Amino acid sequence: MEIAELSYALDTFYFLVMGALVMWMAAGFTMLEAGLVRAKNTAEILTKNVGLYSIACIMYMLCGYGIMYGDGNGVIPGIGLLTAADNAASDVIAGGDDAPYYSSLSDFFFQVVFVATAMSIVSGAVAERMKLFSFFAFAVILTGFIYPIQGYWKWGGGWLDAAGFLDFAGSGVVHMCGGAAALAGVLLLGARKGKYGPLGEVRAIPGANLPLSALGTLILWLGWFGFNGGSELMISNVDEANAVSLVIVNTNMAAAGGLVAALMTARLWFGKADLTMTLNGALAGLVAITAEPLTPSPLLATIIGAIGGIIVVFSIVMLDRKLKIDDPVGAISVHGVVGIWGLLAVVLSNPDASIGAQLLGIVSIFVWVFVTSLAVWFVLSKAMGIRVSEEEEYEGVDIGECGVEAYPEFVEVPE
Amino acid sequence: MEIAELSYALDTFYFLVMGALVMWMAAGFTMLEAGLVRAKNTAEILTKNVGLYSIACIMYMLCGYGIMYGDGNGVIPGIGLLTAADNAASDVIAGGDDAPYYSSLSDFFFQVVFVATAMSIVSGAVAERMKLFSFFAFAVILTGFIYPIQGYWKWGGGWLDAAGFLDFAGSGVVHMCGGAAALAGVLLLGARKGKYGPLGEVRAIPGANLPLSALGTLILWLGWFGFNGGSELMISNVDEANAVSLVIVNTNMAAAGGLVAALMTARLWFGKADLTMTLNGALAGLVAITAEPLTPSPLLATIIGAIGGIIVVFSIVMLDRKLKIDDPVGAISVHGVVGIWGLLAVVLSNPDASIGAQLLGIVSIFVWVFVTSLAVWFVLSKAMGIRVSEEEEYEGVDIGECGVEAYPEFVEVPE
Amino acid sequence: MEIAELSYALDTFYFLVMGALVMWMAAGFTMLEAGLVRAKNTAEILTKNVGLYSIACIMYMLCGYGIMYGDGNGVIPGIGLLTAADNAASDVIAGGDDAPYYSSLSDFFFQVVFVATAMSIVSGAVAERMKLFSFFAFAVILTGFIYPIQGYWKWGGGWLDAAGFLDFAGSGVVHMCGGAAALAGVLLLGARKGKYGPLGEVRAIPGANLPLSALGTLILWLGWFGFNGGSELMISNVDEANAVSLVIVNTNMAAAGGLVAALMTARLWFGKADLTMTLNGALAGLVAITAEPLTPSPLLATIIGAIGGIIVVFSIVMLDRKLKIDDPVGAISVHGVVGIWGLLAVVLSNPDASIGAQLLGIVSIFVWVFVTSLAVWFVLSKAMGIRVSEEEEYEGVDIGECGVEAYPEFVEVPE
Amino acid sequence: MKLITSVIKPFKLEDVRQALAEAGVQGMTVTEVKGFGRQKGHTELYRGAEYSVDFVPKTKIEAAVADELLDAAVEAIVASASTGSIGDGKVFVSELIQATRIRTGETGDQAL
Amino acid sequence: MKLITSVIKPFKLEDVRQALAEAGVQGMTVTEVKGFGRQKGHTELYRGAEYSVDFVPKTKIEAAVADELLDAAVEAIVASASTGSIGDGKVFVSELIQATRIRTGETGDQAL
Amino acid sequence: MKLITSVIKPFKLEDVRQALAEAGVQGMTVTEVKGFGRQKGHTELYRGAEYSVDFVPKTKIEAAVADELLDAAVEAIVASASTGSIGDGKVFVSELIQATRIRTGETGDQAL
Ligand SMILES: Nc1ncnc2c1ncn2[C@@H]1O[C@H](COP(=O)(O)OP(=O)(O)O)[C@@H](O)[C@H]1O
Ligand SMILES: Nc1ncnc2c1ncn2[C@@H]1O[C@H](COP(=O)(O)OP(=O)(O)O)[C@@H](O)[C@H]1O
Ligand SMILES: Nc1ncnc2c1ncn2[C@@H]1O[C@H](COP(=O)(O)OP(=O)(O)O)[C@@H](O)[C@H]1O
Repeated sequence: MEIAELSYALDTFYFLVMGALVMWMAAGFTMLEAGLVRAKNTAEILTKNVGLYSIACIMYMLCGYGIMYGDGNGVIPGIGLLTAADNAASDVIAGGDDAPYYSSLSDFFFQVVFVATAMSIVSGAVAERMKLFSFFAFAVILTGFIYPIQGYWKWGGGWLDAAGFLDFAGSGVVHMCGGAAALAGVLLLGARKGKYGPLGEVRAIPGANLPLSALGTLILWLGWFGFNGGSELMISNVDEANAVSLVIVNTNMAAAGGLVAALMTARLWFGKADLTMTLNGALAGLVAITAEPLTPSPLLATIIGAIGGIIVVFSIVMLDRKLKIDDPVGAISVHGVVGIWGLLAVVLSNPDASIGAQLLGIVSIFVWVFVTSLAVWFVLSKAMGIRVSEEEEYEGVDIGECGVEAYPEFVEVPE
Repeated sequence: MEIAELSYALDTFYFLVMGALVMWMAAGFTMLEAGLVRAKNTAEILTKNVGLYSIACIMYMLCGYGIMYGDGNGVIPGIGLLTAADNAASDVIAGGDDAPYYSSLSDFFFQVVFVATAMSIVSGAVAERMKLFSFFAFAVILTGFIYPIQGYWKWGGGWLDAAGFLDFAGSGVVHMCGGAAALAGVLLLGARKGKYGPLGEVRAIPGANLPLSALGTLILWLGWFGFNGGSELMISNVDEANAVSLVIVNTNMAAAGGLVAALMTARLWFGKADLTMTLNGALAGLVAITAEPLTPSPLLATIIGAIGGIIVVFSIVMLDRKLKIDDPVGAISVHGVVGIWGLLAVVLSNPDASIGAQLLGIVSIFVWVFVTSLAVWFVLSKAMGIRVSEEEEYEGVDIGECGVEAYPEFVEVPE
Repeated sequence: MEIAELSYALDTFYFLVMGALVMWMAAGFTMLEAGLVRAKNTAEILTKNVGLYSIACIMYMLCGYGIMYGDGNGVIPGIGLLTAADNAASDVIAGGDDAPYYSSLSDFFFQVVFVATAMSIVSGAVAERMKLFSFFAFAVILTGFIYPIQGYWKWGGGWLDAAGFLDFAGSGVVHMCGGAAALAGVLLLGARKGKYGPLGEVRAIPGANLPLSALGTLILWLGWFGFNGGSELMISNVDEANAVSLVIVNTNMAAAGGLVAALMTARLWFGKADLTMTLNGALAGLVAITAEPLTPSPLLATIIGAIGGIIVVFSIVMLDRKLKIDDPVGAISVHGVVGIWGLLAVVLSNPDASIGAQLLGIVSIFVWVFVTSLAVWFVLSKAMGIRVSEEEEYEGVDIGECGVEAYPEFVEVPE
Repeated sequence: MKLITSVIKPFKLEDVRQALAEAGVQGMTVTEVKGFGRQKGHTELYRGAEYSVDFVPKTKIEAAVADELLDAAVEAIVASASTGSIGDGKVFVSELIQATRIRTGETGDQAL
Repeated sequence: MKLITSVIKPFKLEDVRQALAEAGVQGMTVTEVKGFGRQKGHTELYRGAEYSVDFVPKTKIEAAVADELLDAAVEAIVASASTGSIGDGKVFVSELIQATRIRTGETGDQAL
Repeated sequence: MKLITSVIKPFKLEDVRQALAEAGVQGMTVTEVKGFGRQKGHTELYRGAEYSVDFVPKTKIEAAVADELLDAAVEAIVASASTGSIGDGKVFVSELIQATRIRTGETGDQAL
């Protein structure tokens, strides 16, 4: 038996396990969002989440993966359908610098769950008022084209990568991307009915089932070990094994830091330990460390996460109170705003990073995703409408879109 | 250090991780079913699910594993208790064609979670009206004898295997087996009170907590990566690592295909995107690909899953409307009917498969499991009764069987 | 490529995967406890659980890990902050008896989730009446000092280890430790209002959401494969791979045994199959096997777990009826009382164990943790108070401490 | 006009509703309530502690009817809600001074 | 004193409450109820089977008022609860013999 | 016969029920309601936005009693439900024309 084969098997297995953890994040987003909407809109948000994951998988197989990792010229990518072909054992054994060291299908698996993550971010922000099938139509475009193209620019070896932009596991490529697409949608869609009063008063619309949101957060936390831990792409020697360990430790510490910081911020500001802010704080810590989980010490990782946790509380309140941007789950703040912080924080510990390249990456990804998303949402709003009727919004989109209630025996009267 | 030892360790570890994922499916079935029954029957379905998993583990240790993988003559199996003995390091290092390449206890762990899966299928179909301890009595027989015997015929190297019947990870041995046992139970048990009106009207009995069902589905989806991915049984070289990757990619794609197909079918047929059908569609995709996840391309896998997703919607409605078979969670359709589709679909991509051998397998397993199950259910119904009293059914089996309510503060009056 | 490097990578990966499973136990405790409290106290218990996990991570990084595995003199430990430094590849390749064989950061990751487990045990016992920030203050002390010091005595190579005390994965160091700290808290805190009537009547206070508790139990069951399976600390050769497999099989069997035994005990004693006791039975089985999952046969493991399952039912009822110790989730019985049983049961299968050394360990850990915890709780009760006001307790701590309700649409009036 | 308030067993709601409709009553308002009376709640064990549910779930039906419909309506309720076992419930009648249909402003018997 | 019992569409509660306050009514008690009347429930498909929700969610408001406030209060309810579409609900009035404020023991109009 | 309708603080239900039983009232029907009155709801912050709960959870008790029991019953409620703080609730009394026990068909005071 060849040691190169065994090493190939170990790296492939590592990829598959990490990918399975990232897939599990789909359940995390589903639960997080299901807990933060009202009971009457819960079945629909569940349908959206399981539906978008499936659409992402299919579109990425059909063309997204080909675009992101195919042959392009640096700006314009290639395209192609995923096949069952994989590396030959002889190429692996032959060795050399370019020898494949893990199954390319395991790579597809790891990548496909990332695109689903980006799309999951959108569903929470537009919850409780968007038409189900308009949302799905957008999912087709984002996961098949918008995401893979900017993904190609960075991770496919395109021009952003060449420009020195650093983004280890996707604070920008995945999270800010999702946040930008969500922002475009929310701007066109408007706030939920009753969210802002006639005199500009801000009204709270509490989520119906917070244990689900706590569960979702813990699922995401676990899944993130795969998200960041797998992005090291190799584990089969001492240095790589150490690197993966440090990445996972730092990921965990940043989440802890973000959670505690958000909890304290809410406690000091509002007088109470707002659970939903606390949960958002953990996610903010995770987003913040995602751009660079390998070079900070565990202590610095905790601090980077904690700053993310503070930012997210302020961002959520500012978006809500000042900008009147209605984001029921805080997705734009958690993934968009804190994603930017994460990309900037790379310079704190990675000597290869430059603030200029980071800003270049932030601006290019944001502009690309925001502008194309706005265009797609706009076309959809003209073609099929993106918002449900006022009456359907009052009755709840569950009955209107899905014909079922999420909790038929627990609540009788729409709020 | 010997490379053979390291390879043994990697394959064992792979088995244990995949087994842990399959064990997690127990939580998936539990949540899926808990969400699809009424509030008043929820504590009991939880008790059933955790109880059956435990019973399956104990029975399989006591005799099931010995029957399934012991010394038999091809039709009549052997028997034996599981011990702590495992392979000697010297045998592994010695090598050769028959040298063990992973821990046999890790194999037991992987196998035991399969038998629990088969039994989990039954609990959903008989929900809301069966006596708890009659159900447990049936679990003892199915997991200790009925399942292992047909398992022996195929995976233990018995006559069905010799006849060329192909079933990679158990569309037949596990899923159709569970579906057949469930069908037998439901036929003897009859429908829930109020399910069918005096003039044959079909009435809906909505599930009480759909977020749990969505969570359950995503848990099953994740667990299935272990179910199918582990059934390759080896990962320690390039070809095997590639194979496991393809199996996992195809499993994921089939689920996505099944979900989207069921969603669209429900939308077109009923006018609404019925969430519960959508979830069943994902499971149908998973069941469909389980008989052969290794030879199809990802695109074909998506299509096989999608056909499963369409079948399941029609099957659920037909069973309900035409045959008046009352299956609260759709288990018979998902696992039984789609299991058959999966077994037939093997011939689409695997040149070694023949339609004759597949039909032989389908018929033998179905007849064996259905007839023996019917006999056991019948004996139980005479000996201790299998159905709760009418009054207990109206009040809910939670109070009657478990003495606790699942949601004492959310609902006050049984619907 | 060096085989020693690959082996290092495999053991590190194994550690990380097992650690991720243990981290997942945080979600298990969160769901278990969230289901067993009343609706009005659910948001707070969620906040407690996610908060304590984060605090445990931060404190263990700052000083706990340094105390537990630093340089001490056997009784008094050392101290130190965790850094990003890890083993050099050259040391690994050089080999020899003391050569590192896995990443020390992966070890930190595995250890840190253990301390969080110990602290999670406390939160359930003091639920529904303790002040949130007093609880967090206690968490700082327990996870930063009390736990690591006794952990050092055993696992850090201190005097308890030298005395021959055996505790494979922490029936004592983790579970009994948590149980003792919880007991101290509950004694100072007193029972929930209304739990015991003026004439000493015992009143039931049913949990609000049992599906969450069942889910939590299954999460813990899965996570325990990492808890015990990872405590073997190595998998990279045949004997170690076999050992890990046996540990995982035994862990699973003990849980199954505990569940069935508790189910039957409740059924025979109370006449009904009390779901919450059944769930506690599974956890009791897991705690019982944790002190020694490697030397028993699977059958003996089942029996050890089953005895744990019987003990836990009696212990819960006795604590409640006789001692009037109000523990809403049964944590003291599951982790404390059954933890002692697990430590004693080591002598059943491990020839190296002596009843004297086991008793020495039990008494020392209990006394250390109980006395220091009592002191800390006492200081906290004087400094900031540990119990909420009567009115806040009636209204629910969710509004009082967190300012949000867990289920605003499901329940309107506090029970 | 009279207001009939009746408390019945929840599973009889459908029967009573139909009986009232046949008797000519066109509308009614239903509330889920807890009843205390001769029929006692049940006792369960939860984790070994007693757990008695003192109240019994009941359903309250309120129907405003014209005077001439009163007797038929009360009889319809009694007949359809009766199971002969304890806890079947009550029918109370009180005087209504005035009734208005919000949609149209109609008053009196036309409003019902 | 009179007791006004009105059944309205749930989303009108806020409007009615404000209108009553403006008319001088200082307190009221609100219950979530199910209504049966001319307005029918809706039908959905669940797993392919029909699923009809026969009742319509309604909100019941009870307010005790002094005699001289009665007409203004009823008018306030009718005006604020009306949408002109079927199912807007009813206002019923009955006589109150006595009212007591528990806190102080005051009775009659002062108790309201 | 009289119908006593009282609105009280939820945590006083047990006390009131016992007091009524001691006063000789044998049955009652209880509903969870929302109250609006002098006692105001509370304000919380949810994700930084204000979240005011305007209504106060209350419990409504309805008990039909024979005329001679009326005063004792009202006093029992007032005594047992009072905490002296705002929001303690009200007791309303109205005339009942008729009462029927569904199980037996008995009417009048025997039906209670
Ligand atoms: N005096 C009363 N006033 C109001 N409601 C009553 C009264 N007595 C009984 N009820 C209601 O009627 C229900 C049935 O009464 P109960 O005494 O249990 O049996 P029965 O109707 O057979 O006499 C009770 O649960 C309660 O809701
Ligand atoms: N006779 C009645 N007695 C008591 N409540 C009634 C009566 N008729 C109608 N209601 C209540 O009023 C609501 C509205 O009545 P409905 O007939 O649907 O429309 P509308 O108010 O426009 O006439 C019903 O849902 C029911 O709650
Ligand atoms: N006029 C009224 N009609 C009906 N219910 C009333 C009325 N006034 C008050 N209530 C009920 O009584 C409860 C207590 O009244 P409130 O004014 O808050 O305090 P108090 O009882 O101390 O005067 C209210 O929440 C409401 O449910």
